[in-house]
Amino acid sequence: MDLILVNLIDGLVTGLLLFMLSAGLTLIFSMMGVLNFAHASFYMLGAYFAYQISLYLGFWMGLLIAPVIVGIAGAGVERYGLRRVHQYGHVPELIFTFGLALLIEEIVQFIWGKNQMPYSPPEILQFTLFSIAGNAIPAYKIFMICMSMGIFISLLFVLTRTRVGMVIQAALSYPKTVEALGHNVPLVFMGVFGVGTALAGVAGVIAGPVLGTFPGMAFLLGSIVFVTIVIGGLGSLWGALVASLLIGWITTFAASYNVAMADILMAVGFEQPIDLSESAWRDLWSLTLPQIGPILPYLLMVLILVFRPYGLFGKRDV
Amino acid sequence: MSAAAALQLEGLRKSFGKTEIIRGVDLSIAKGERHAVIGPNGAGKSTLFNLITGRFPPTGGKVRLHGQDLAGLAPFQINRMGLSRSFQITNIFPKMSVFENVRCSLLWAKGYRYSFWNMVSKSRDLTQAADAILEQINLTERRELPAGVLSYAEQRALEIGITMAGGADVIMLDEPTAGMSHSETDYIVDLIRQVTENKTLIMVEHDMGVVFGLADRISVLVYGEIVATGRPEEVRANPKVQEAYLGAALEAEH
Amino acid sequence: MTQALHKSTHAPQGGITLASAMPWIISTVVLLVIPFVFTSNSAITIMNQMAITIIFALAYNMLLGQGGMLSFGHAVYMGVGGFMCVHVMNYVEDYSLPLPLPLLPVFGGLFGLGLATIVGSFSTRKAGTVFAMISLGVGELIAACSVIIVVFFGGEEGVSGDRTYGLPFFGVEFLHQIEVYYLIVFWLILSALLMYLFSRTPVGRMANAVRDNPERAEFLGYSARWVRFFSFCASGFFCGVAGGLFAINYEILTEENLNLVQSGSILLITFLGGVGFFFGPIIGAIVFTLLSTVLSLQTELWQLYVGALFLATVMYFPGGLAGVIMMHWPAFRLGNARMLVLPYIKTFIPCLIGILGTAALIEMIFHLRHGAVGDEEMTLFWTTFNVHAVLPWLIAIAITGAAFWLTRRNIPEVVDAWHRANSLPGAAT
Amino acid sequence: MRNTTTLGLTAALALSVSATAVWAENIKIAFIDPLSGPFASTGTNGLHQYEFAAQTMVNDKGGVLEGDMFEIVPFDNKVSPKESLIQLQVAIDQGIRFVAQGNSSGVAHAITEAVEKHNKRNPDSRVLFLNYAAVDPALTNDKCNFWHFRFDANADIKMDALTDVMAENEDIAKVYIIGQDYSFGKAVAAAAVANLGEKRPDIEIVGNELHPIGKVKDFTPYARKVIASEADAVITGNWGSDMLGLGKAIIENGFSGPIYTYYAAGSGMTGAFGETGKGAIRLVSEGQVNPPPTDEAKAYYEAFLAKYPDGNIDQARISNVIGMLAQAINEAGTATDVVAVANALEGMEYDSMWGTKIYMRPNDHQAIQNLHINAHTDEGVTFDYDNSGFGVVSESMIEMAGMDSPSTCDMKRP
Repeated sequence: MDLILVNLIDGLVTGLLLFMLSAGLTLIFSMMGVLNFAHASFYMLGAYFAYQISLYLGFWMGLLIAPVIVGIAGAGVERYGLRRVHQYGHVPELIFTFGLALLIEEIVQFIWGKNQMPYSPPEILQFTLFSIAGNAIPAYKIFMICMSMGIFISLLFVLTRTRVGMVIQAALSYPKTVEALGHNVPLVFMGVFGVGTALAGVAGVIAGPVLGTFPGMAFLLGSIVFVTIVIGGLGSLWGALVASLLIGWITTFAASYNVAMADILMAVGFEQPIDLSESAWRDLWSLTLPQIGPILPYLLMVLILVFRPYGLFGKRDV
Repeated sequence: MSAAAALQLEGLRKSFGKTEIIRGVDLSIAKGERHAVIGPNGAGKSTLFNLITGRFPPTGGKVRLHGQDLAGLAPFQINRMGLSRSFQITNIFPKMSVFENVRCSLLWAKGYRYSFWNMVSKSRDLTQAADAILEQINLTERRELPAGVLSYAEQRALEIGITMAGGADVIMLDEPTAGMSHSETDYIVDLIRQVTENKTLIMVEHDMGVVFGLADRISVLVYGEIVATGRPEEVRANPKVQEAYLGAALEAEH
Repeated sequence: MTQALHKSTHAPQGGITLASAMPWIISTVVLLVIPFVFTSNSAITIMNQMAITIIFALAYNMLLGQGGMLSFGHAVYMGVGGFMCVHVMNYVEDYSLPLPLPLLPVFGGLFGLGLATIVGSFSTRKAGTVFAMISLGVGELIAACSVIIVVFFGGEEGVSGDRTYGLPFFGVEFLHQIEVYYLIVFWLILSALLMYLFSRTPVGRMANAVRDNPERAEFLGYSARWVRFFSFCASGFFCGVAGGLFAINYEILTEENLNLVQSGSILLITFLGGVGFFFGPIIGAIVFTLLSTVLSLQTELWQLYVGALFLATVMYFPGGLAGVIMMHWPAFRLGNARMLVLPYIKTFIPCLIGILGTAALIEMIFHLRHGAVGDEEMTLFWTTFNVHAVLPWLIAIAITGAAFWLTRRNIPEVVDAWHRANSLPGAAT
Repeated sequence: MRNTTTLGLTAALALSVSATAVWAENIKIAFIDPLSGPFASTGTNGLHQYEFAAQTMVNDKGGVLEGDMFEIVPFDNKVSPKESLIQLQVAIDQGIRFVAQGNSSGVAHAITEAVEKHNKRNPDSRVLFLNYAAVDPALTNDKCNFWHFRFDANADIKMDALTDVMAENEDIAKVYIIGQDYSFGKAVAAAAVANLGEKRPDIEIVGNELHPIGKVKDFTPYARKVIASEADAVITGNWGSDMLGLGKAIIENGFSGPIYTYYAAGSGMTGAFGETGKGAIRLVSEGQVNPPPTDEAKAYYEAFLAKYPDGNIDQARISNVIGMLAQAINEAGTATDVVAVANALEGMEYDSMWGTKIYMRPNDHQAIQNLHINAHTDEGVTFDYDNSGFGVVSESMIEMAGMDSPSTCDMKRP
């Protein structure tokens, strides 16, 4: 029971982190139709920038400045790269972001080298806030939860209570109409792209110290972010939130409970082969849940796309 | 009884959310008839077309083609039963050549289905048929150009060519002359008359000149209901129609 | 068949004319002769790799270019075909079955086809993002299985076989790279020809139609889904053939044949070459294989350059390298290609120098940052110099700057020449 | 037409690569390991150690035979078996007869098989495979061949050493085993279970699980299970970011016991563990760095640092590869007849500057040497890693570990 609570908290941390990435991505995707493959790369840039800044000005300045730089970089990419490719259609756009992801990883390696960076949480948060049955909950985790919640609430506020938010919301559902109404859609695009990447940057700043700051961090997270927004349904911020939490909890719980395939197979009446090492099915018999935990989201996505192509909360086709 | 009607609509309804766009349409179109559907903007003409051709599922009612219920059939299945349509917005294959456009539209009708053992270029039959259609729609000179670079009228002609190429006996044209000059319109009307010889034609059209010139019978659709059906002169004389629609339109024309 | 052949010579469109057969004949001759020109084993190894990549890229382009379907997990069809081939290889060896090696790729093809049939049955219902994301998910799932299902995929070390298992095939034992080369070339020509012909069949033509306008295609009697499905299966078959050839050439298949990196790079290769033309992926495969095997020997930063090249291609030449080549076709036809030569030389040589200069500067910065202490010497373009001295930097910057300045200055001339070359003789002023 | 010209260009380039074979004066050793991509840091650092060893131990001392110099030729294999095989072919074409590789047992399997096939099919250009770090036991057991020599202790021998030390620790009553889901992770788990069962049957194995390799973003759930199991010690074979992620998660979530592992030092790992890992991380390795075992080793390390201030000697065996190869070439009197060199390597006893004797066991080509269990700490560190102030200090030593370990190798000699 205690472990469940601990897992809920851990899953919440993962889920909210994922949400900070998927929120930006779903906004970008549904407004511009661009599957931004480089989104996780901006997350990585956030972590690296923050690390570099933290060397001179400390963690908090990093948290403040790095996302801004990432956002500006994102807006620049939209303005000088994506906008140019936009005229050729969606596939080249997508391939552009794909190439951009490769290039950013190379540039990061060029500047910072290939090793993991010793980027760690600020001293002030390096203590155990409380423990549940011997499981320490570091203060930094609670800080991460607060940060992401704060961002979600402010995002919600901006989207529902401000003029800009209204335009964006309208553009999510009726992109062409909004343009026809005379709004400067390119500027909105650039803004959304910048804000979306800045959000990814924030995620990078706060995740870098716990999940590691290394050149492979974008690749590790990259495709799972897509999976999240596809499961949640495009253009739906709530969908992104629900899917992020869902994936956070699924992966956490899957890793926590050693459900063995052998038990399931025996429960439904199969007989375990006597000599497992010779059986052609030995890999199936020895399968456990933690082994496949991280790929469960992909399975979920394929199933959802086959049976409900617009995701959990989406209104349009993906 | 049903054998007589090429296309029969029975109490066809369609709602989008709470709004009912088509409110119970009954219509029977005989074989070989040229039938026009007219009506003011927003009357639901295009929706009606889309319901018939399976683009949208109807909320209620039935569509019968040669007596067969079309419920639940996909567009390609309806097409194979002998119904072909054009679109209001030009809907061709812009990156392929004009000749290719026509040839593609012939493939199914010529029985090639999903074959991957025939070379299309080796079939003399196919090439000749496609060239014949190009001749008919007057685009032989444009044969090798990508369809996307044709003029608007030429694209509309190509659209009609594609629509009737498959040899369907029921042809539906959605505003074939929309956005055309007078001379272009004349060209298209001649074309339509020529290619729909002995076929059933259903069309939506705004240009009254075209409608009265081509149609054997006319239905007037107002707010999702057919207020009148009959021969052109009957419809013209119908006071209900004049009140709802025709009067204003005729005034505008003269 | 023969009858059709005879008839078609008169048909205005079709048939095998000398002009249409010429590229095939020339390619075949070149492929046959080239090992006599470049005899080293490594050149042949690289060419083998290229040929396999070409088949894979062409098969991928059946989806991306011809059918408009973007797949993010296409490596699995090649990979699974290859894995099956290694298993067949081992099985045939264990039971001494009379299966000659050259026929092995057929099995790869059939298993690729089988997998594509299963996956295609649900993934091709929609095109666009749904298809792309399903392909990503399936690709990731199968790649993940490769380390879990050890019986079939062999875990991390993969599965390996021995291609010299059987009796000699007409005296050839496939001991040497050169014999494998000719085997691969045979399959390359055969598959490329079949894929080309596929694009000329009704289903191949309709694949183009569905790509351009699925709705219209539906109203022509074709189910867009089935057309996509058939393209997908055909692509799976040829991917499997490529996998079979991979199994023969390397005699080992591992997890890397299935993973997303492989799937991503085939997308890059195809796009780099150009999706709009049949021969585009061929160019892409050749260039990319060269970059990854030869450039990577020259510099650690090769992926940086490949990334930059790729991005530049997407931004400035969305038609890929094939698009760039075909851009010049009208000028050739007008007989004006000569007009372009001089302006091109005047512009692109400085441009090339500028790019090389930039690369040199990048290499110098890299050496300065990451080189060993005391190791101040570096060699670039056959020149050895001290990176810590100022002079080399000044020279590099000056050359690069001057080259780009020259390029900029000459661009209007190229544009002008381009317009003249592409206008009819009479219209030229 | 276009494709043909491009193809010509290709082959021309490929030829220019192979043309370098003409100047083969030096004895070349191909270094086939990742120099780009995610594992490049390990590869690059390894390359530096090779180049330094060849320079200091051979070339500066006048070379081998009649003054022939060693030259390390780097090839980037991107940890891809396919690329490795291509680069192997390029290396062979350049006239290289010695191939060194270490990162990834998967690549090592590909290379050892390719080398065996190549040597069988091309007796004129045989090559030796000097495996300096791939530790899958199969390479010197079922999959062994005459051309393969392993200079590192294999995973089983290392686990034997680790469990020797664990067995002496009376505080350990419960052990948790966790590893990456692939051959090496499974081999580690199996060896740990077998060894512990034999040496300390009273130890309870409270957890034995695998996680997907390179796919876990957050190791917290795994750490929770370790803590919930009340284990006193953890055994893992993880490497790379999986090691760092797992180690940090376990420690930060409240685990205070030792974590016994293989690869938790160098390549940025020591720096990233820093204070967190102190007192927890124990790793097994050959070659003692702290305290420096001999003056020679100390001078060697200092000279290395003078050249590569950011570098680490985290693979002492690299210098053993160079030293043993040089000795074998001198004994055989030839560097071109690799069979003679291999015969000289077989059964060689070599005195390493790292304070151990190395015996190349003839029946399976597995090097037998002293192993150390090191602690990650900042106390008593002469040579730190990653310039972090932290390093590894030898806590205990197992002499000639695995000398009598069994091998299923059935060596076929030419």
